[in-house]
Amino acid sequence: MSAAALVLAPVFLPLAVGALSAVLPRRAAATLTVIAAAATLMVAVLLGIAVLDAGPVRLEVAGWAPPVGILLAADGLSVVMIGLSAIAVLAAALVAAADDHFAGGHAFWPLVGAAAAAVNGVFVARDVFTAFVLLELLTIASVALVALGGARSAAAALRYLFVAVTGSLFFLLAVALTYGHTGTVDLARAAERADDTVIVGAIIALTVVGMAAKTALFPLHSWLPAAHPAAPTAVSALLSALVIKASIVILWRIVEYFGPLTDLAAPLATAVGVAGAAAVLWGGVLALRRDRLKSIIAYSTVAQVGYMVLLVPLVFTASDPQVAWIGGILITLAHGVAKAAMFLAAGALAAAAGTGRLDGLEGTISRMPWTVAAIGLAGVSLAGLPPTLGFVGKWMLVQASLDAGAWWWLALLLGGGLLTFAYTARMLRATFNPPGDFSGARELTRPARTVAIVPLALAALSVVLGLIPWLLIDVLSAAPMGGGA
Amino acid sequence: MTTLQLFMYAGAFILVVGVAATLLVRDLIRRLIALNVASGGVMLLWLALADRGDGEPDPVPQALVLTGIVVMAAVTGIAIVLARRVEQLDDDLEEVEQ
Amino acid sequence: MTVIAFSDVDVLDVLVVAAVAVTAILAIAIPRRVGATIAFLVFGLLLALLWARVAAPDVAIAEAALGGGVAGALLVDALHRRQPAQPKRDHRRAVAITAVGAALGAVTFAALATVLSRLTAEPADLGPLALEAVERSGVSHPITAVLLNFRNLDTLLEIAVVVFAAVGAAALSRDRIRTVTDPGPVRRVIAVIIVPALVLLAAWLLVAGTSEPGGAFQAGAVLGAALIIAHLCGVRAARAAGGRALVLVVAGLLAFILLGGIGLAVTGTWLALDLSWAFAAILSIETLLTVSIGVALAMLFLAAGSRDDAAAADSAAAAPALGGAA
Amino acid sequence: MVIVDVLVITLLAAGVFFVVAGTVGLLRFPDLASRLHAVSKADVLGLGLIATALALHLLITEPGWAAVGVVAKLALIWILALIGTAANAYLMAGSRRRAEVETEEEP
Repeated sequence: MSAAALVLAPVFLPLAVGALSAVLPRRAAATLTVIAAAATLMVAVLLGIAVLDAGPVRLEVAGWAPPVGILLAADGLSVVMIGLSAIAVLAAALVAAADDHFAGGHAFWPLVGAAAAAVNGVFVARDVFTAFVLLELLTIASVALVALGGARSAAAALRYLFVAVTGSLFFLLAVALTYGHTGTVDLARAAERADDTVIVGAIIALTVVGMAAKTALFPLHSWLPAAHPAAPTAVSALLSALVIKASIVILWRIVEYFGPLTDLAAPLATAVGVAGAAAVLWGGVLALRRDRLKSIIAYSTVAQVGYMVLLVPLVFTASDPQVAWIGGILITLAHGVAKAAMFLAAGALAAAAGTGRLDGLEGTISRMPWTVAAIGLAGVSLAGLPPTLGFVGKWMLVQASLDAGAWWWLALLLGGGLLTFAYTARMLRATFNPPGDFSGARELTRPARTVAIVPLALAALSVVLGLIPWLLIDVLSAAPMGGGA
Repeated sequence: MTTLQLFMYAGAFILVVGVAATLLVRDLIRRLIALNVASGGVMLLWLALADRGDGEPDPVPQALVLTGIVVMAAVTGIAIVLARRVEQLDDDLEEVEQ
Repeated sequence: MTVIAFSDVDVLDVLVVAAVAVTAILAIAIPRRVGATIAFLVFGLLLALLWARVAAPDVAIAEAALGGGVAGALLVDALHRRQPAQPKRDHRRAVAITAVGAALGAVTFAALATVLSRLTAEPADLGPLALEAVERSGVSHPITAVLLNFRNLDTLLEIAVVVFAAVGAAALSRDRIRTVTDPGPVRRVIAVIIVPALVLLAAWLLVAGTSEPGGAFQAGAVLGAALIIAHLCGVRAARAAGGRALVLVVAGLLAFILLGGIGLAVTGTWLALDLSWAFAAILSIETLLTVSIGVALAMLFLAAGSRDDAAAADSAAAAPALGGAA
Repeated sequence: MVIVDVLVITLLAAGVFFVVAGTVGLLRFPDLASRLHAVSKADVLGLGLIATALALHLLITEPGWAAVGVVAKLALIWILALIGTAANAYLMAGSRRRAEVETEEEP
């Protein structure tokens, strides 16, 4: 079996396990899900080695080459994102297996399998129509997962569905234009043939709007702070850490392939950058003003999405776009790991204290110091402070901004970091004992041990990856973005 | 203007009408109808593009449209399940308040 | 764009397109659900007519079975429920919103039309390439070749969409699926006549799909309709199968993935079919997919179905508890 | 030939008339019972007349077994429509009747 066969494994493995989980008892479903996530991580490592060895790994599905068939390819971006998905699913599954309350019901297991398969598929897709179907699979799975949060979550789930499907329709229109103009839905082939600057500009613009809606990029973000906190804790973690990354990656891919072909791309990219900047500030300020843990963390995601799209304007202006690409990808990875840690830790705290309100958390730190520490460490990574992965990503984006002479992005990167620091500190402070009370005698329902360990392990991972970022940077540099697959 | 151009512009028009209504209408079922109308517009655009020229139409976009229709049916199904839950909750809460 | 000359355009086409556009506007503009739903059903019917005009009979059948059939049934079923009173919006504000929406829509349409006018009228070269490859696919109908061979990954993922939609819907409406206990004589007769006829039609669409319009989706939609009717008519077998429905639904998806694995083992590529057994593989996987799609669509419909009065009374009784929990 | 054409056109016109009449009845009649009455009877009759016209036309212009097959399909379509319409009308009327009985009992 060649390395090419590995490209579809991260799709079929979770999909098969998801389908089986629908009819298997809970314990078996949980075990299989954990095994599949671990195996996906192995596949990511193997694919990473193959990419380091010989560049992108291509797979012509069913033996048909484009334009008749579908091409998938794994490059550095695919490999690290599949790795992130495996880790996020593994973490969420472990927590959900330890305490059913965090899963929201048996349907969690099949739906998580479907969501994991869909995001992994997006990471390797090089065919725009296949990407559309994957996005729809992801939408169905995520919407149903949100609705597992009980009767009250249905309204948030439905709102999410309308936004997500409308976003998909914009993308489907972009796909139709791609086919109409170039006669193919294969990305590389389409980019080779596209020569009309207006049509290509429209393709990019439609993708930007559609994916901005699905990713919750300001000003299309308002569904996210409703949907993500309404879901069960393990689902909230997956949605923020993983699901929004799929639409980001599609946006990146379209910019990667079509961006250089049209003069309209630069102004569009600037617009994306401005929206990202507004997201960083708006999300940060609103996160500071919320008084529920999950709501703060959801607004933090709104802010962090701003960083993830910041690479879009930078790759057009920086003299070495690779620095902007890698910086943006690393900051996205860092967000995935840190946000999963934060949501899982917050869920554990809220379950122990019996409330997610900040004013009900007093004294939790003396009973659950490690869970609070996980929130703190994750916050450090999100704020982009050393020695975390978030710092490495932010540092590279700073370099790219300086390189492009765009000091205003620099100011934004630093200002946003301060806001992140502020709302993290606010969460931590809420867990302290009341002034003058050193007894720490508050009685809590202590969660299962796994529930405490997993967020801490994730937070530790953002530090470890921050110390050895060359591991990721090497894989990402092995197949430069924009170099084609 | 050819027939196919007519179909293409009609598809774009229906899409715009549907998306606008999806964003503006509040009633859940009507919103869902608007979304389905919008998707019908995109499908019309696709099929018009597939049938350019005099020969046999391109089977690939036709297959893609089939896929799109099935996906929309699934989306519609789950949306109605959710809409029912939302409205039941609203009704039940109303009754509690009375 | 210069002056629009309708000389090349068939008058009938213009009429049908105008009718489609008008029903689309009605479907979104009629404030009451009943009217909007009826307009939407007419819209779907007219669309099916257009699909026939653009030489897409497969899509026309699917539209009739799915768009008009199952989606229509879902919407009509939703009409049983009382439309919640909309919070009274200031009339002036409503007019303003509509006006802004119409203006933005007009601008968007103008921009989109400008982009579309730049597309060439030349057909894409993909068509001839795909048609030429059909003879190496194992089936003679081009669309089935695309769906089950060239781009079978898309189809597998699409089945996954339907399967997981059914899984999600079932999870969100557990214990609420109504059972019909006393169907009465008329429904019993319907069940005896219509259900076998529909099952036969589904089988025909399935087998015919390898050489002419039809295939697993259309057959699945028809089978779904048959199952829904069987359930509503109180057919005992349909009720008994309820518990195992999920098994049938996921079986199709798992079999498809397994086929992908067989392709990998035999030919070295995921989902690849060897020409010597491609026909057999396509027909058997389509059969399983038909069952999968049919049962999944029936599950979606039944999960979305309105509750009967007894259940409504139960929920009214349970409401205080629910309000307390929320 | 001409006689057959005249017959076919007459049948078609009559069919269209009944379908239109049924639709007008559906839209204009005051209550469910009369609407059902209009649509379930006139529509099926109209469809039957149109199907007969088509069958006749086909059998005269292209005689042969293929035509017989198509005529059989047309007959099947009409019979299924007949069953479907009748059953629908019965179920709708029954459901309305039950709803009325319940509202009468309630207050």
